[in-house]
Amino acid sequence: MIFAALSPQFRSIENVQNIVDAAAVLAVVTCGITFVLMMGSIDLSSAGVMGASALTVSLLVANNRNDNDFGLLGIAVAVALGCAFGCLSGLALVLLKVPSFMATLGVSAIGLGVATLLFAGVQPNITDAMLKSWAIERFLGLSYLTWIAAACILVGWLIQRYTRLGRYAFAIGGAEEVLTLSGVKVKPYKVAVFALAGAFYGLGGVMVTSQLGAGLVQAGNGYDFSAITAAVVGGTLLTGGRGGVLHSAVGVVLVMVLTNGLVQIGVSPYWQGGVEGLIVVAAVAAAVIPQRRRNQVVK
Amino acid sequence: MSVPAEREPTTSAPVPALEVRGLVKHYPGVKALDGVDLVVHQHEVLGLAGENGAGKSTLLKALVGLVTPDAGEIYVRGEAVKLRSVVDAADHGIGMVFQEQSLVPNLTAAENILLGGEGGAVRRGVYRWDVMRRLAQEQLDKIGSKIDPLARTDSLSFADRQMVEIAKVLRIEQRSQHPPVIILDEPTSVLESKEIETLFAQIRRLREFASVVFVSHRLDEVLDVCDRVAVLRNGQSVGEVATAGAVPRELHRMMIGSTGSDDHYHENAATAVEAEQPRLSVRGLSGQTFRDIDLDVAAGEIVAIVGVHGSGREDVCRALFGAEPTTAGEIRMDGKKISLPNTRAACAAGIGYVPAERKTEGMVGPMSVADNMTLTKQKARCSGPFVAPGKQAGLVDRWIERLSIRTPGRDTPIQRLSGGNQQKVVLARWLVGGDIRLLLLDHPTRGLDIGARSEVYRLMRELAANGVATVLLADSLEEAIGMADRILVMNDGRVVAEVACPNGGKPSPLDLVKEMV
Amino acid sequence: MSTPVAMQPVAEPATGRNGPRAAQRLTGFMPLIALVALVAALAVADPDFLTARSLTAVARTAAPLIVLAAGATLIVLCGGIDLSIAALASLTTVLLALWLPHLGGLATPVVIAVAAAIGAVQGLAHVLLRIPSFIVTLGGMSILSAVALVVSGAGTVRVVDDTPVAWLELYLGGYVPMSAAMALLVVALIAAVLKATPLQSWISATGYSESAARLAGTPVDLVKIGAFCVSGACAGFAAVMLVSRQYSGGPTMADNLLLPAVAAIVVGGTAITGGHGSLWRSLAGALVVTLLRVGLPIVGVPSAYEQILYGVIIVVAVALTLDWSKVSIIK
Amino acid sequence: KPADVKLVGQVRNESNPYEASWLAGGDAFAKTVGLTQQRLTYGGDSTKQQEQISQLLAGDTKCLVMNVLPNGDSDTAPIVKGADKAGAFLVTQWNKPADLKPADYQTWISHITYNGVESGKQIGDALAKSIGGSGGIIALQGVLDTAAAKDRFAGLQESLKANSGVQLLDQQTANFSRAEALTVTKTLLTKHGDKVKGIWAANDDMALGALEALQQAGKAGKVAVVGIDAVPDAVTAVQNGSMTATVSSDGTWQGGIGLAIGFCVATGKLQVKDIAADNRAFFAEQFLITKENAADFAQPKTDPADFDCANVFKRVAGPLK
Ligand SMILES: Nc1ncnc2c1ncn2[C@@H]1O[C@H](COP(=O)(O)OP(=O)(O)OP(=O)(O)O)[C@@H](O)[C@H]1O
Ligand SMILES: Nc1ncnc2c1ncn2[C@@H]1O[C@H](COP(=O)(O)OP(=O)(O)OP(=O)(O)O)[C@@H](O)[C@H]1O
Ligand SMILES: [Mg+2]
Ligand SMILES: [Mg+2]
Repeated sequence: MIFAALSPQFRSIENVQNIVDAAAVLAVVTCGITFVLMMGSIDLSSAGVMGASALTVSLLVANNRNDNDFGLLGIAVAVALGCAFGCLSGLALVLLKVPSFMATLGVSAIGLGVATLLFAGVQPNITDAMLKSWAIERFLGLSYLTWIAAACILVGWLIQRYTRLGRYAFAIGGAEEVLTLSGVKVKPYKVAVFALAGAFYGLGGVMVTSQLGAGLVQAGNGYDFSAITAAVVGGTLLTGGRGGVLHSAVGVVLVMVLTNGLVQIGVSPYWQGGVEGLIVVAAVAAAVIPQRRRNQVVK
Repeated sequence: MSVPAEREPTTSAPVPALEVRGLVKHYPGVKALDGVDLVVHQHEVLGLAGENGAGKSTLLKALVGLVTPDAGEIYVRGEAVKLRSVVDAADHGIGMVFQEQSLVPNLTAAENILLGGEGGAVRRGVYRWDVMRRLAQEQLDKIGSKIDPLARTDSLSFADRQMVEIAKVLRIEQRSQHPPVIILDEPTSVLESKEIETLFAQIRRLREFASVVFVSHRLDEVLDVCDRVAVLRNGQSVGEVATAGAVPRELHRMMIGSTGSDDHYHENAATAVEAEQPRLSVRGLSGQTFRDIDLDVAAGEIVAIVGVHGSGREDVCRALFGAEPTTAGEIRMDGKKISLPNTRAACAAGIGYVPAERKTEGMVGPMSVADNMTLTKQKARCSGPFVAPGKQAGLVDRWIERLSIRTPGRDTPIQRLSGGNQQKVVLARWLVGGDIRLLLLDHPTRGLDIGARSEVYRLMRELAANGVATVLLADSLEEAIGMADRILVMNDGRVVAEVACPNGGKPSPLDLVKEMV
Repeated sequence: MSTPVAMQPVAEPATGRNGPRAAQRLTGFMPLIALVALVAALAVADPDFLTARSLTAVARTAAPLIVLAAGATLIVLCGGIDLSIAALASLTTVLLALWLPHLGGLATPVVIAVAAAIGAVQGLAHVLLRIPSFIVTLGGMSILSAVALVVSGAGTVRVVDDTPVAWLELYLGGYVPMSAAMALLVVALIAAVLKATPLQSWISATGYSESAARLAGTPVDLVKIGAFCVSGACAGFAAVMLVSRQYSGGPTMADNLLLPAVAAIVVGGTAITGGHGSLWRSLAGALVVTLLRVGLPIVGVPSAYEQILYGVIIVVAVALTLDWSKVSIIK
Repeated sequence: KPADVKLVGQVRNESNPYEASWLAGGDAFAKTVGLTQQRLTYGGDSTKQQEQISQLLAGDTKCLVMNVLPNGDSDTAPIVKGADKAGAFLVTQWNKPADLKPADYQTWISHITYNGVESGKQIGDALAKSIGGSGGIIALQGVLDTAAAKDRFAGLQESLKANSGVQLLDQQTANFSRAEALTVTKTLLTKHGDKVKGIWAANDDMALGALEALQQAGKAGKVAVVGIDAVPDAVTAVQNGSMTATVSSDGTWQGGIGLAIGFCVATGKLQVKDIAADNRAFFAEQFLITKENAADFAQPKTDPADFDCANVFKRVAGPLK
């Protein structure tokens, strides 16, 4: 709102398109991380997982490094790889009992390592027409990637609302011990949630590849903290049990509007990060003030 | 695990629904169960009584597969079984309502009821909300509860949540083809008397198609609702009593091995209050859930506040401890105006608070008994700014002895103690400093056995005799009447009545109930 | 004024000591065991690695990380997290580099005080505004980075005359690097203060159950603000070490130490949920992490495999060091 | 005793083409002298770089030759001091504060860099020419805290002075990153619309990101793009006309030459005192690559003769100012 007042360009249709398009990848990643946050866990693996899946997809679809041309199958494999990495985080959490913070940090490092191995010194550029078109072709003014993100949000919401996986993820954040007492085996669900999140990151990696036209090891750089920021700004609690995919979608839009708005009104690049941080803190503070009651615990 | 086949009835006597023989369970430093025998017949309500730490919860947890016994057998309808998990137990038709409520707060009531056994409500991992609603409604109808199955659990009242728990436990009927055994571990300790009546009606109804095991420290309740009472002491079965014609005293004797005193509330020890100036004087205190509270408590006086759920009395207590913001009003201690921006200030003013939610607010579970006891009072354990371990240890040991707290040692994490003993440690926290002037007790005897209760009451009397002012949110009206010198009745955030309650001139519970609603 | 309670406890103290069991004691040493195992593994991979010179270099390298992790450990023990330590250290390197020419030897205590104050401000924001520490310090991280960029003009600030901080580059007795000794001193000092005062139990109580601690009258808010303040001061001191090592200050100099510092805390076995843990564990953890960071490439592990190994080892190390009996639910 | 020499090449990471080619060049040189290069990467993390160096110097340093890419200007001083103390031979590239001079040291043999002001100006001029000498352009800056980013931008400003018709509409940092360049360019394109005639990027990665943004905005081919580094993809883009120009910085050569200089000194074929002062810190030759000459740069190749002790300073384009 403020930006709209400060900058006429901000209000333009193109800019709205731009914001929505730019939000696509973050939306998909945030969708995945929301499920993990809902459980009260945290996930920092997106950077590594996205890197690995970006390299995988760029080496499987038509590209300049090898003769592969698997098209959709290649994309599916990349998403499945993300899923596998998610599984790995989940297994480390439930079997080795490593807190998710560390488990996912470790998996992120592994993902980056795998990505570097696949990279092998030469940048793979994609020539696959379909994957490239995702970022370029438009439908109703928005790029295909944006529609894919919208579909992800819808799927995420359906999972959250209508599947046992989604509801249990929510319940685990609310009272994990109660689930155990009720005879629910939570471990498989935890692993499944991480795997689901991993699949979203995998798709995110594919989307970045489509945008950049090349598989980058750094494809997921910075998405880990941005996604958490977006989810939290949207109202998801880091302690779990509250929030959801729709909340996160709103959070993503807010964060993107903010980033875009700061560039539009010409805030010095030095200050941009700082202003963003300040606004995030302010947003959360404003959100918690009405709920400030009782001997409530804030960690 | 397959459902055990019904045994041919060889004799005319029906097979007991559940039988336990020689159950043993060791914990580091304690023998929680020491060869317990127990029989639960079909269609009976069995009471289980015993002091704090007698092993009741441990026994029950063994029956639902949460605790693996070191030795002994469990027979379900004559069949020896090994129960490895809650699911295992549910498959055998055994379900439990736990001592602490166990519902997922951010799910709907329906989901909670069906949790872990959704049946037709979830097909291939996909929810069918309409089916879920119907199935949950069936369960709720069974116990006659009127709540909306799709309401979020944390929006329900405490009593309604208890109903949800019972509805949830009844689901095990669907899992085993047999009449279920339903275990209720202290379900009444957090309920109001009206809600207790409803619950008892439920229990009597359950008897038609199930067996019930019921635990409570209120012996009159036990005798009221149960057919038979089994008594545990120190992890051993010490006998059982048919309730017809039994009196609480007899039960109590079995529990502790000797006759208790008649004077439950130690009314003889009550001291006369001579109030020149009130110790605590509150004028026009208002907060989010209460308004215009006036309250005077003299040194040595016990003032009880009664009211129904949501009357705001708990928040008043917290406000007096600086744990809840106030919007107006003034608080004086011994005539001097004080402000209570935080709990620290209250402690400094000589105010102590025992919260009702012991597990989450009263104690720090993983920390030792000693640390829990000395968390607040620095002088008690420090010389200068530094902790003096010897001083602390001696002090703690003496208070453990003084309040007969049953613990393997002062370094044991408090969460390993039984509920009653935990509560004693929490109380002791305010006493170790020796400078307490006002005690705010929120349900201080919740979950305590009759002996421990009696001790807490005596403690309160002794403190009063030494000039400590006490505000009591009692567990029951009887307790309020028994202990208090004066009773305030709160309703909807206001003090609506004040009833004098001197020795010899006690009001009846009915008088109070009239004011409360 | 105060009413003495005549009701005195019984005189003779009951005896009932039960010391920690052997298994428990073993979990306490787990971080050390992990450390020794790692050194042994690196020595097998490259026998040259196990020289006094090489190990001293590790200790010297680890010093800033140890200090950084030690401060943040306090916040983790209180149940929070501090994501701003690295950014704060970066900012402090800039400030120190800018102020050294004017303040000389005084610059060191001044920047440490400034860093402590910045930490305290974040603590205040966390406590007063009731914003989760994750968010406050995430915001703090971006804000401090921005300030560092602006203050430094987005460039490195050279320290021409580094004599006031050069003492950190000396070697005690010709062998022990001064920075490592100072890091050890910081850890020992904080640990000793905690142990000797009620702070230890206040911090644990806050970490295990904040509401219970508050209702017991523990000064939870002060403890938390204090933890943030100490964490800030530690970040400041780490920055001094970095400046003495790099002869300059830079707006992003320490930024990459954030995740290693958090990893050090967790690898040490401190529960990220709060309550259980210690600074000594973080010390061992910081050494493990440093060995992984520098040891793997030096013994010749290729870059891609280095990252994979780092990920695997760190997860396994945490699995080994965490004392599960103290942590009921692992999120 | 060439066999005793230990060769170490250190760059940020192996996951970008430029630095990967650097390490490949180092390997290629090492092979010609029958040795292997120890590859070190520090992931763009200054502290990690220092840690690795100090660990390295704590080992055997008698015949150690290091070819190092310092992460930023500030990282050079400690590396130099450490190497000097340990007596290890050191060649640094790209980043160095102006007042720190190899001439003042014994074992810091040389510092090699490219003239960022010049390359920034060259591509600026090429850009101006391709948009016909007038119109608006936007600039994508590199990591603000590096000399390369600042010099290159200074070059652009010189070029702007010379081409008064060209107007700088906006400048933002995209941190040398392809992904960030994509977002920033998109935003700037919507902000300035059709006024944007050209995009000046401080490196090729960002230029390639900008190309993607143009494609997504449906403006591919309508806006001229220039970059620096001559990574293979950029050279291809210049070849097929989607990019206007880039400047070669020959990673393969850089990776080999640093080790070669060090090796020559370590084996005594060169004496530090014999090296001309101008060769102790120098700008290496660089070439503006446009459509005409792009084909020559399409494949990075090393010429073993470049690394001959007699030739190691053949590509010196001038002393550091
Ligand atoms: N997890 C545990 N670890 C160690 N000791 C335990 C544990 N659980 C219970 N105990 C001990 O076992 C004994 C029996 O405890 P239990 O909870 O069964 O008592 P209870 O009869 O239910 O008491 P209450 O009426 O207070 O609930 C107590 O001494 C208790 O300290
Ligand atoms: N008007 C209100 N708005 C919001 N919350 C309320 C309101 N009134 C009460 N509550 C909350 O409801 C809960 C129970 O209220 P209260 O403390 O008054 O119960 P109580 O009278 O102490 O009951 P009991 O002690 O018998 O359980 C508390 O958590 C309180 O904060
Ligand atoms: Mg019990
Ligand atoms: Mg209450």
